Amino acid sequence: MTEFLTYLVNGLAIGCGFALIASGLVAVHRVTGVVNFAQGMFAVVAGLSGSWLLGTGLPHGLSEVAAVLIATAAGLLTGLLAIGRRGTTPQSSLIVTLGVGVLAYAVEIVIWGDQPRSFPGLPGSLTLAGVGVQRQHLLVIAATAVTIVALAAFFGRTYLGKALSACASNPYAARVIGIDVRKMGLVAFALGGLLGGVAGVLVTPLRPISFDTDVTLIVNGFAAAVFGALTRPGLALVGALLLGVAESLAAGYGYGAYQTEIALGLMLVIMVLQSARRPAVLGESV
Amino acid sequence: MLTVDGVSRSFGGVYAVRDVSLDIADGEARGIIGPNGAGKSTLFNLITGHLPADHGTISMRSTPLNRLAPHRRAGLGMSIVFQGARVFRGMTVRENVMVGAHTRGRTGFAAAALRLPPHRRDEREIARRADEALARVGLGAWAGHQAGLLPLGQQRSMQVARALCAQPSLLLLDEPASGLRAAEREALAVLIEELKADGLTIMLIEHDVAFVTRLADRITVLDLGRVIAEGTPGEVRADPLVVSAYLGDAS
Amino acid sequence: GGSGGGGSGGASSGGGSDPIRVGLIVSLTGNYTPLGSEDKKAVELAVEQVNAQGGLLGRKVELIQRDDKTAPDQAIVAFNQIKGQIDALIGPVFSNSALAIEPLAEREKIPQLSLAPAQEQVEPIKSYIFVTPALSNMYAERYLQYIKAQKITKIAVAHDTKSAYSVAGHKAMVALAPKYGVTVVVDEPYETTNSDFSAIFTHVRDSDAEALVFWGSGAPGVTAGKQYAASGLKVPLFLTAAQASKLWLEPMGSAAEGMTVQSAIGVIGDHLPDSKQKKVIDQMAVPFKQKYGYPPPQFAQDGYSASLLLFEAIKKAGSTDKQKVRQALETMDLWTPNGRFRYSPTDHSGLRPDFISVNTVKNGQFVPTEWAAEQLSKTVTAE
Amino acid sequence: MIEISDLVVTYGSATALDHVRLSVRRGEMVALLGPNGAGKSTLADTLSGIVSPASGTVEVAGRLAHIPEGRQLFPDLTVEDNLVLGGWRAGARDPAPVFEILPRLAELRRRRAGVLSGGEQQMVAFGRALMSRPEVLVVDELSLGLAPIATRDLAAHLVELNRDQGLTVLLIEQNARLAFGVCERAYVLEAGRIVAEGPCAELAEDPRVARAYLGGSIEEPRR
Amino acid sequence: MTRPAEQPVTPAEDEPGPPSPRSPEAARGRRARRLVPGLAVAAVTLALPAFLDDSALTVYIFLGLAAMVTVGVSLLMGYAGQVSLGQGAFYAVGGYTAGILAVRGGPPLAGLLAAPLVAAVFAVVIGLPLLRLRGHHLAFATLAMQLILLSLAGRLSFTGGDIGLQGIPQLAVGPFELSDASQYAYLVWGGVALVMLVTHNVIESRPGRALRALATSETAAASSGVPVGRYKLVVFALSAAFAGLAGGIYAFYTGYVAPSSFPVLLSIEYIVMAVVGGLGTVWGAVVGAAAITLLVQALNVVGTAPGMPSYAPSVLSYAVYALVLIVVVLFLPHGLLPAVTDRRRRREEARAPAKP
Ligand SMILES: Nc1ncnc2c1ncn2[C@@H]1O[C@H](COP(=O)(O)OP(=O)(O)OP(=O)(O)O)[C@@H](O)[C@H]1O
Ligand SMILES: Nc1ncnc2c1ncn2[C@@H]1O[C@H](COP(=O)(O)OP(=O)(O)OP(=O)(O)O)[C@@H](O)[C@H]1O
Ligand SMILES: [Mg+2]
Ligand SMILES: [Mg+2]
Repeated sequence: MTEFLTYLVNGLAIGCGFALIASGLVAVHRVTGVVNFAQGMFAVVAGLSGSWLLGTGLPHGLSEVAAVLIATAAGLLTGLLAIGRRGTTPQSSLIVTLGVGVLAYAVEIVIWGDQPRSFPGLPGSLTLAGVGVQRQHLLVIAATAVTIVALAAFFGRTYLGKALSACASNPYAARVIGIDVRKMGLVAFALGGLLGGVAGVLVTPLRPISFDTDVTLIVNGFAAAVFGALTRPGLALVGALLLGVAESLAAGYGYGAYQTEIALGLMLVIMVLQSARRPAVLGESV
Repeated sequence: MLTVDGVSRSFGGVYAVRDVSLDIADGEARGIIGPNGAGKSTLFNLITGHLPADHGTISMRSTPLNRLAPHRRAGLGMSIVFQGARVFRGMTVRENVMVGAHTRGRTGFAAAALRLPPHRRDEREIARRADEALARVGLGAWAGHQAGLLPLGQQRSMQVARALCAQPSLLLLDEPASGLRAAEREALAVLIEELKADGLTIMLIEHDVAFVTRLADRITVLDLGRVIAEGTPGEVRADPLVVSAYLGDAS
Repeated sequence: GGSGGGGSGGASSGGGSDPIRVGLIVSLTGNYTPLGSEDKKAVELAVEQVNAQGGLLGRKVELIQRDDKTAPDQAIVAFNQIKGQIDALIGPVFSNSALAIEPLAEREKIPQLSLAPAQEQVEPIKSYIFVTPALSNMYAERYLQYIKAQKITKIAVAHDTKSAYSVAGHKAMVALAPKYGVTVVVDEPYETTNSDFSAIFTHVRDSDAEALVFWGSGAPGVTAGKQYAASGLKVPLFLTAAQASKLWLEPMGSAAEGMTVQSAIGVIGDHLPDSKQKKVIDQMAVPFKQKYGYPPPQFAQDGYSASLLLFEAIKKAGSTDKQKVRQALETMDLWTPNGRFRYSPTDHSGLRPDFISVNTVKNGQFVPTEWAAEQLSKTVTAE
Repeated sequence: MIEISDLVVTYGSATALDHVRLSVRRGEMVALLGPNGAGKSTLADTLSGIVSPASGTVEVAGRLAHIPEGRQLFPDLTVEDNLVLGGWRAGARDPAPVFEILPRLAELRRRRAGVLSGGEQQMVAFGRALMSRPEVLVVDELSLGLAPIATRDLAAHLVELNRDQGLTVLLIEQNARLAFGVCERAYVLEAGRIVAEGPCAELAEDPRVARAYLGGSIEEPRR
Repeated sequence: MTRPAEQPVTPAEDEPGPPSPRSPEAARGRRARRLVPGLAVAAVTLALPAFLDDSALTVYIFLGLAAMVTVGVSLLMGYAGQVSLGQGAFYAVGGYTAGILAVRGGPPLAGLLAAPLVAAVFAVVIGLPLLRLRGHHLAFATLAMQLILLSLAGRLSFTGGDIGLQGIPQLAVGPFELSDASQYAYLVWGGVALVMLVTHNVIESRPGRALRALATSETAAASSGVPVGRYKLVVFALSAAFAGLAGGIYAFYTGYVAPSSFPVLLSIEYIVMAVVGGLGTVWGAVVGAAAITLLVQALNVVGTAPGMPSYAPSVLSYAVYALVLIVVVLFLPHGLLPAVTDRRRRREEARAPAKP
């Protein structure tokens, strides 16, 4: 039983890491309709700049906040490129974000070099009900819970959140009622940068980050976000936890070599089963 | 031609279509009217197979349709003009209409990839049919145009051509005249009369009462998913239930 | 300096004859960038040094570089681009790339000093292909020697199923264990992308293993190391040479203290007695550190060793004739930062496990264990 | 309230509006007729600033709301959210007044707009435009997909708003009978040009207009 | 519904007719005008291998292989509207099929023929469940499929595991062995021509129209009688076959396949190529593949040139590649090829006399 709980808790922590990346993808997609492939980059930028700032002697806390701000700025810049030009379709914007991700490689290498970096997070571990948990894992879980709840509430309950959602739902109509779609898109990208930054500073202590770590981050984040149809933070969290727990249990019960297959396969099966319940005609509006 | 027997469909507990039965005779033109949200389009979706019914059966010429996918129903000679413009963007008007003739072609991927003679013959035939259908709805001059950029009215006419191109035996029209100017409505009415004369069975949803009255042999009135009246246009227009729910008292 | 005038751009025409052209194909983009870029620095350093001494055979050495983008097909493109110009090849560092161009190098008869550790390159022997890093099976064997010396008989082994280095190391370790009286009681595979090792630690805790040998490179090394430290597991963690660099030390921070890590001999040059070995290590480490601000990591030493081997072979051959260089390599006996290479017609990897150190981390430094210090000083002073 | 002079709008190489001049005074209700593709919707889009003119000027005094062609709701949002967002410009967030006018929408408030029937969507679009408490309302096809009773209802609301609150209306409508019934003046747009204008009563007299837009022949037996 | 009998308010000349009518004759004329440059390009393509040295030939071959896969991506995405982020998986299946058969002593030609077939069958098998998914879900599913496949290939012994499959023999037809790069170049570009021809024929036909139709509205297409599910499956398989063929040739040419030969990033690169060249045009896929491949090679050469700073190779290739990509996508949103041909068409239209 403790064994199972150990795997479960660790799986949840890992899943929460995925969920943080996914939350940024959801924020950007829900507002702009763009799948932001630069999302992993925001986390990388935060991770690298966090470790660099700590290296310059800035204290913990301050460094992380600054790193998140830098990632937010990166998000804004990405947005300017991806949706700044009128008439750019979401599909073109997607390719632009891919481009921005690669461009960031160059910038990161010049500033921080090509070697992986990390920094210490919350040290030590706790024992809860016989289960040993790293403090940093608990921090990640807590931060994720707060982030997802806040994001879901923001989009679902607040006026600004609804206006933001409207932009992707029907950009033409959004302009008709006077919403500045482009400005809202930039807000979304900045938010995406912020969320990516949070993910970056939380995950870097757990796994070293180098300029090209964004690929790994985005694959899992994308999987989770797609689970929530790229628009629903809560479902994205569910997808992320599913992935994390499946991986962790697979490793725990002797299938460590087939983690990818098991976790992704499970995800696929659920998605296919879900899709069978939804006729095409409902996806196309009257 | 078409028998709908006790069909129901609900969305999250709210019935859109509730225990509806219809019998459409060969060559009949049946009007379907009813207030907004009465379930008319949903009924069409059930007939064409885009939505599965919760209960009830639908059959066409005594072939049960319940388990048939939409494209199979099209193969049986059923064509629909949807409410709203469902054009194939990025294709020309002629190509849009040629898709309508899909069931009339035979050649598949292999023949197409190799450009075999039967495929060429097929293509010529389909193109001819499409041009004919376009001419019939008065869009002949627009054949080479991008369908997605057409104004709304022309898009609707193009859909009628697309449906005709399949040479259906049952034609479902969901508000074909909406968005058309009086003159174009008249032309459409004439066209539908011609089709009727050719023996086509037609189901017509339309809010232009004069239009339906002129074209339909019988009219079925839906409200809140149920059939509330059925009869000749004259009977229906006089039905007090219909007047209060649909036409309004001033009518 | 050419005072001859005429404004020709080529100032490098030292002895009037053509420069010796050495090809260098490493990963400068893609996954193996951190390795490839270090190799590149080291090879450039070696070339600089040899040119400063007047070059080879009176000719300057010139590098022709290409990036294989950590992809086998790009390695082939790169090789075909430069194969007509080069006298010999150093690289690639990515095993799959190395295996992809190996048949081409063989066909073109270009001596190749590979920087990738895959055993398949030298089993079976190919005439023109030589390997410079120690192969994983040597690391495996060395660890078993150490384990035996520590009187450990039961071990747990974890390995990354996606890394050729760790798959081969794991395989060798399992195969050689009986020879050293060691039983593998826990055998745990994991994937490179794995970021949670608690399952492995739980399994080890539940077993009677006396040590956990962890095969893996890159991120998993750090992640597992940190989680091990947090897990409170008492069984010692043995890491392999892929962790023997600042890439692992820095992110680990104080968590690394006391952990056991293998390394090539060059990494712990400071702890060696005065010897040829120490001299050749310093010959590289001192200028490298001066230039880049940190001691050369393992990969850099591979590149530097490969360069020394190649230069020596050309010197011995007296020309850049490819056949002669190949023969010179096959009779090579040379001290390099990776240890003493003795290639032979039946051995194209040339190193022995004796040149591998087993260290513990002390104050953020790799320090040879007592056992290793003793062994190594025997090795380096014996000849 | 609306002053358009010499307006030219182009899509690539095609000219959609060609030197159009049109004006609507405060409190007036004006109809805009024209065949499909004449450029009516383009004109409406230009008024709400979605399409920018190639030349000419467009002036709108006061807050404008636009019921665009094809409803253009936010399909993923609920009816209520659609309405509430209609008040974005005005900062109005309470949909109660709209529910009062259109009680059907109150029943549908929690449903996703994308699954509504065509006519229901049209009502939401109407309600959404009212949410911004507009001074000028541009309606692109009021009766599209509406049942007769609903059409009459909305038209009555429009007249009422005009009368009670002085709402200025530019009504684009294919059902010219309806348009002539509620508006005092009308413009006829064809192929991007204004080809006729004047009081509705006068235009209805013009046999060509009557034939094309009033469909005098519809009820008559053909041939 | 403008009927001929009907009298417009204004004279007939002003009726908003189509701006530029395109009769079938005009279309035929356009096709002829397109054919000439097409043939010229084909001639140059086929003549090139005779003039290229080994180093250029290698690039030329890989370019052709990329083009072959990209045409499939363009067919799948640009015409049928189905996004695949896993096209590299089919490339891998083709490569491994050819490689495994050849290494086990099968006749190489059989391996080459089996490559596209097995890839297509594989596509059908996984397509049956996966193609129920739409849009981003499908994109993710294909990506996951490739990750799973590569993970398995790296583990199983008959695929050579992570080390890969070495020593794949040269392609041979009877006694005639392809040992020379130029022969491979002909083979590859012959394959490209075949793939382009098939694609071109398919899209301009009944099934092709059906595909383009279902890309915008599956319901409307189904109502027209298009078997949406089956057609999606067929086009998925067809594009997989293209990739499989490319993979098969790859295996013989390089003599080596490993999981890292088919990284996931490669699948994304194919999409980039298709988009940069111009989605929805057959030639665009080839232009995109050429543009990206040549750009990457040029950057590699420049970045590693002597005298460049040590971070140049990575920084330069990342930065310039990204900037070119961003600029092209932002300023030529329809891709390189349409940017050129549209301009030509616009010029032609401008020269043509105004509408009668
Ligand atoms: N997918 C769905 N989910 C929930 N409710 C739905 C869905 N589809 C339709 N409805 C509801 O079912 C009812 C019937 O809709 P339908 O489209 O059939 O109406 P209709 O008679 O065609 O109306 P109209 O004349 O306005 O087009 C409506 O109230 C609509 O909101
Ligand atoms: N985005 C666009 N790109 C190119 N042409 C366009 C575009 N939108 C509209 N058009 C063209 O501009 C002309 C005017 O279109 P518009 O939609 O304004 O007509 P309309 O009068 O509203 O027609 P309807 O009564 O059918 O709604 C048409 O010829 C149409 O094809
Ligand atoms: Mg309807
Ligand atoms: Mg319009």
